[in-house]
Amino acid sequence: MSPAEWQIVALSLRVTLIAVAMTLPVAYGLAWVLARNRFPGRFLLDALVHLPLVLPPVVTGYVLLLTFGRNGPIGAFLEQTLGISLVFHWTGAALAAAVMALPLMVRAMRLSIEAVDRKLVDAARTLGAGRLRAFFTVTLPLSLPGILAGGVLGFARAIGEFGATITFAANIPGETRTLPLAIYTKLQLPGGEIAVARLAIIAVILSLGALILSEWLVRRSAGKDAHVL
Amino acid sequence: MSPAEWQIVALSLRVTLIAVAMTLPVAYGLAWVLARNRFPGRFLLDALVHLPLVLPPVVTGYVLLLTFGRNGPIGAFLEQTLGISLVFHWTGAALAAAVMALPLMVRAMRLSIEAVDRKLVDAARTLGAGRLRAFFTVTLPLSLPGILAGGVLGFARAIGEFGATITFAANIPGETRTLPLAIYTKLQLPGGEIAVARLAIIAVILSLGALILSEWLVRRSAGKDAHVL
Amino acid sequence: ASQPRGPIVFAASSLQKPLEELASLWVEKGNDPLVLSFASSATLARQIDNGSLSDLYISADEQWIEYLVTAGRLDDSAVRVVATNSLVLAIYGEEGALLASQNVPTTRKFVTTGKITTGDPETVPLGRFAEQWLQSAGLWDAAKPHLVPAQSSGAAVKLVLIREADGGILYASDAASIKRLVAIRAIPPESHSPIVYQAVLLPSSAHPDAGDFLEFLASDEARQAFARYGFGVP
Amino acid sequence: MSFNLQVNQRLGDCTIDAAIQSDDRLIAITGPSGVGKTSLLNCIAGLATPAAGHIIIDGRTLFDSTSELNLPPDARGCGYVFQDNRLFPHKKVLANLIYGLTRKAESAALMSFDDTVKLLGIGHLLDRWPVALSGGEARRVAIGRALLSVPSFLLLDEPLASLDASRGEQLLCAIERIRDELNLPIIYVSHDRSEIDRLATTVLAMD
Amino acid sequence: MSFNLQVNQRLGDCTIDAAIQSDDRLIAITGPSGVGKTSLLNCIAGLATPAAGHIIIDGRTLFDSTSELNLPPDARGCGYVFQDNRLFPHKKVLANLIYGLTRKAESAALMSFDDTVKLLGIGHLLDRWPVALSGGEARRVAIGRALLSVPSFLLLDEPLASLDASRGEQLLCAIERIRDELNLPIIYVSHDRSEIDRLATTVLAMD
Ligand SMILES: Nc1ncnc2c1ncn2[C@@H]1O[C@H](COP(=O)(O)OP(=O)(O)OP(=O)(O)O)[C@@H](O)[C@H]1O
Ligand SMILES: Nc1ncnc2c1ncn2[C@@H]1O[C@H](COP(=O)(O)OP(=O)(O)OP(=O)(O)O)[C@@H](O)[C@H]1O
Ligand code: MOO
Ligand SMILES: [Mg+2]
Ligand SMILES: [Mg+2]
Repeated sequence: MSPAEWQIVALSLRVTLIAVAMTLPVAYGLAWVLARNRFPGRFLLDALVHLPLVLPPVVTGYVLLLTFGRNGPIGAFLEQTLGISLVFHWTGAALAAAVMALPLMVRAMRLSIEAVDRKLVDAARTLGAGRLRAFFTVTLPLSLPGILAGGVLGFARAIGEFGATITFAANIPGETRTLPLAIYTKLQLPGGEIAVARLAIIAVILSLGALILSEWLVRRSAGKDAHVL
Repeated sequence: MSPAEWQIVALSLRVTLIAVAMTLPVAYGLAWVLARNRFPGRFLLDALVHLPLVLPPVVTGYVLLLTFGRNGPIGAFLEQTLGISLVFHWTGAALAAAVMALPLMVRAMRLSIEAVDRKLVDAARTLGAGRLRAFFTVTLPLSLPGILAGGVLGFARAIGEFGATITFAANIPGETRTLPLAIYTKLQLPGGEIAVARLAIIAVILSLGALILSEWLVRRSAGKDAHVL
Repeated sequence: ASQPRGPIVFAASSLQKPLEELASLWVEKGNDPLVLSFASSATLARQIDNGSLSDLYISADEQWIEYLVTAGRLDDSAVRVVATNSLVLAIYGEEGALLASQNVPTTRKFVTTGKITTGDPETVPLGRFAEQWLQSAGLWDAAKPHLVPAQSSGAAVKLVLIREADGGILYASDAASIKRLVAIRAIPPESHSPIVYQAVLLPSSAHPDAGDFLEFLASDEARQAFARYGFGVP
Repeated sequence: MSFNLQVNQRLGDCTIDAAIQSDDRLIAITGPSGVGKTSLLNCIAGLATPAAGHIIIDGRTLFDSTSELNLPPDARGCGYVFQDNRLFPHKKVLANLIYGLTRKAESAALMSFDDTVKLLGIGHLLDRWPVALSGGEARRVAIGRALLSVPSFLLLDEPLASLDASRGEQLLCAIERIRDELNLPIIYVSHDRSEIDRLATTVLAMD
Repeated sequence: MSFNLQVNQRLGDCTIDAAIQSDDRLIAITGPSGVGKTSLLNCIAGLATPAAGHIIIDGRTLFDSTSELNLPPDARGCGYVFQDNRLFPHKKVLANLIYGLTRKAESAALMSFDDTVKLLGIGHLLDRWPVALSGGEARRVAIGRALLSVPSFLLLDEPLASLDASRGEQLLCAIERIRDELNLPIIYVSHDRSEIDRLATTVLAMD
């Protein structure tokens, strides 16, 4: 790989990993709330989580621009109070990737949480575990397959995210030009096919890596899972 | 809604529903193979299924163009033998939506299939059910939560699909201009914000509909599921 | 971020090749490297409207310049035309192949046979110019069923190159700079609005070199670069 | 000969080495917890494959490691009451009971549906989901499902566990009837000495 | 008073109406399958809420519908051996056994870890996953987990089901010792007349 390609890969990995790492707990929290609680507004929350999946990514990017942009309500607040600027920064690319990956992660996790037998949670409670300990020692580990599946889906979605990123974070080399944006940029050039193919193969290899990692993690916990499930 | 908006909605629904309906059995088959079988090449298949998630949608669209286009190997075959043409047709939009939805559907279904207790399949076998009957009477119904979750994810992804569609099927009003493409079109026009908002709201309402439908289906089978799971 | 860098330039994707060459020329002159962000003119304009940090905007679409002027984001007196373009009818062909004159279809036949691609008239400037020409030539209704609207001028070129389209109404710059595209006829420039690429210094720009780079874009040296890629010069 | 079994199997650290030949219609298996009783039944049902040996019931060879014969579970025609019930959670009690009824009847049904339901006292449960059953209710449904599956032999893994005395007594009578009148080979796993003494003359004590 | 229970509860078509007051340290509950024994234990453990009544054990009020007191399960301090074991499938046997050990000891541990493991004969299983246990092995681990959880009273739902006679005898002795020496209130559900006669003088026969 050329140094320029290295830079793109490094940036993409940084953006994607941060996006997935930040989204994992949020997604799990949402999945848990949606799976285990009945409250007014639950349906609205469900719909809201799905939104980035339904809207064309460009629109999501535009909404992010209106909200987190320097003139947007949250963006202005972040910039004035914390000095954090998201637009046109790699952090903005991470935000866009995170938002796009969220619905996929929530669904997979929710599916696994709903499959956890509540009788086991009950058993933990009689053994003296409070709600919190029962959650961390029973629900959370038993929904691991969903966390891993959600992680893989989220990683793949985040590393491939294009529309929201270019709209919200722009296409700035070294700052927000992730793999998909680099591919797009090359695709606009006549004769860019070879560069496109090279970059696409790199993207594929990266996510194969994520896939292998997740399968390995699943297998590591297979001693129990192969039987539990 | 204006007649033009109705036309867009009708086209989007047709494209999405056909895409999801065609993909469901394929996705379930792939999910089953990946969940229950160990064979050489399994990992490759897994990677292949994830591909449309990882690659930027434009690239997927471009690959579709090279494969299913008039000069592509499959496209040429389809056109010559069956007279079917996909590029620049609504059927092509459906293909693009299906390909993009596939990985999400497979993952959700696979998660549910892996959660089906094999001991129950064993029980069915001792009761005289062959592999096929055991599959259709035990594995399939018990993985229903995954089928529904996969269906919702797939529907949402398909109705929001933009990049692969515009690249493979172009943006032809009345033929391939689905909701996301219509939204994009308006977004490219100065002052199109109101039209964008209207169309985005329609997209949101449609997927809310799908969400409600799926929740209702889940609840209908809740008598058992609330306890099974 | 610690390295000194030149101005941030938001530019229409169709200008990628000449601008990348100009960017290296700029560095060769001892300046700090530019930051180039390519996207569609519309995407860039919306980003500028929402407070981008860029110093310069180079648009392929007058509409969006007007939009930003109306929105009060920029001053139209600062707008400079840096290049122009024109339309051609183009097909896929071998490099340097000269078409025997009897094989060249008439314009009417060209736009009413098989699939002809150009930009989407609603969203892509290329398509808007093509529609203007077809309307003025009285060919619009006959051609419309044959048109495949692509999402960008680059995408239209791709469709011709992989022969999913039988031909295209494309920018002369693309036809001139891409080996396997053959322009078979030029479209009279007076049949559509002028195709101009406008550069403007954004009022929010704080970079000291931004003005200099705008001057450089309008220089003879820059014009030669644009011309090398088939663009017209103002 | 009713039973001609020789099974050799490793399971984790536990090795099963069981052999029995008997003309009796009912044999009992007993032995301490974890000795391999359930594992032996699984081999006979075709859910596990022995490392070596043969399984011949009523003259029909179900498994033979030398001739590499290994019938799949659905071709063995066993009625298996699992130690852990294994009711189908997505089917109501009625659907669970009739699941095996579609089996092509080589032998005739042991008892009519109505008789079975009455014997087990589960008539009021037919419209219930399995999760809404008590321990003993689920046990009885599992027994009913096996009895109704038109089996050519029965595998009963502690069938009377968690049943009260009077219900247990009724079931023991029914098992005796099935053994004597219907002449069906039965393998009966139990820890209860009195049950075994009453039902079986041939006892395989594993250890 | 050891036990002062009055529980009113509807479950589907079944109504539970149980009341008992006793100074005995161990009371037995018996009754036909499906009468509501397990449901009553669930109410006492705090996993289900009675429609009305009160639950007072050893002078400590766990539930009272009039004063709307309803302690959560983890505050009740019960050692519950479930009819269906409910071992944690993602934890090995050892981790299952010590899960309840973190409970703040109001009372002291009943038995040391080593004694419990020895009594139940599960020392060789500590490194196993629950799925790799036989029926009786899983039962013994479930009993061990409850005994080790430093409980202030015990709920035993057919604890000896699927255990062989000698192991059952050992356990009965242990339960007698816990009742007499440690003075722990115990509620013992069983179908076995001889077990009940031996352990309890107060028997709640539900029907
Ligand atoms: N979720 C439920 N919905 C409706 N009815 C239920 C539910 N759970 C249990 N029941 C019914 O409540 C009654 C009491 O059940 P319970 O499990 O307490 O019985 P039990 O006395 O423990 O029986 P066994 O000796 O068979 O374990 C039974 O008739 C059972 O069918
Ligand atoms: N998946 C497994 N992996 C390893 N060992 C296993 C597995 N399943 C069962 N075993 C072991 O095999 C042995 C036999 O188990 P089996 O279930 O056949 O016992 P059993 O005689 O039926 O006992 P019980 O009376 O307790 O039901 C036990 O020691 C058990 O721990
Ligand atoms: O580069 Mo453009 O904005 O497709 O004309
Ligand atoms: Mg057993
Ligand atoms: Mg019970």
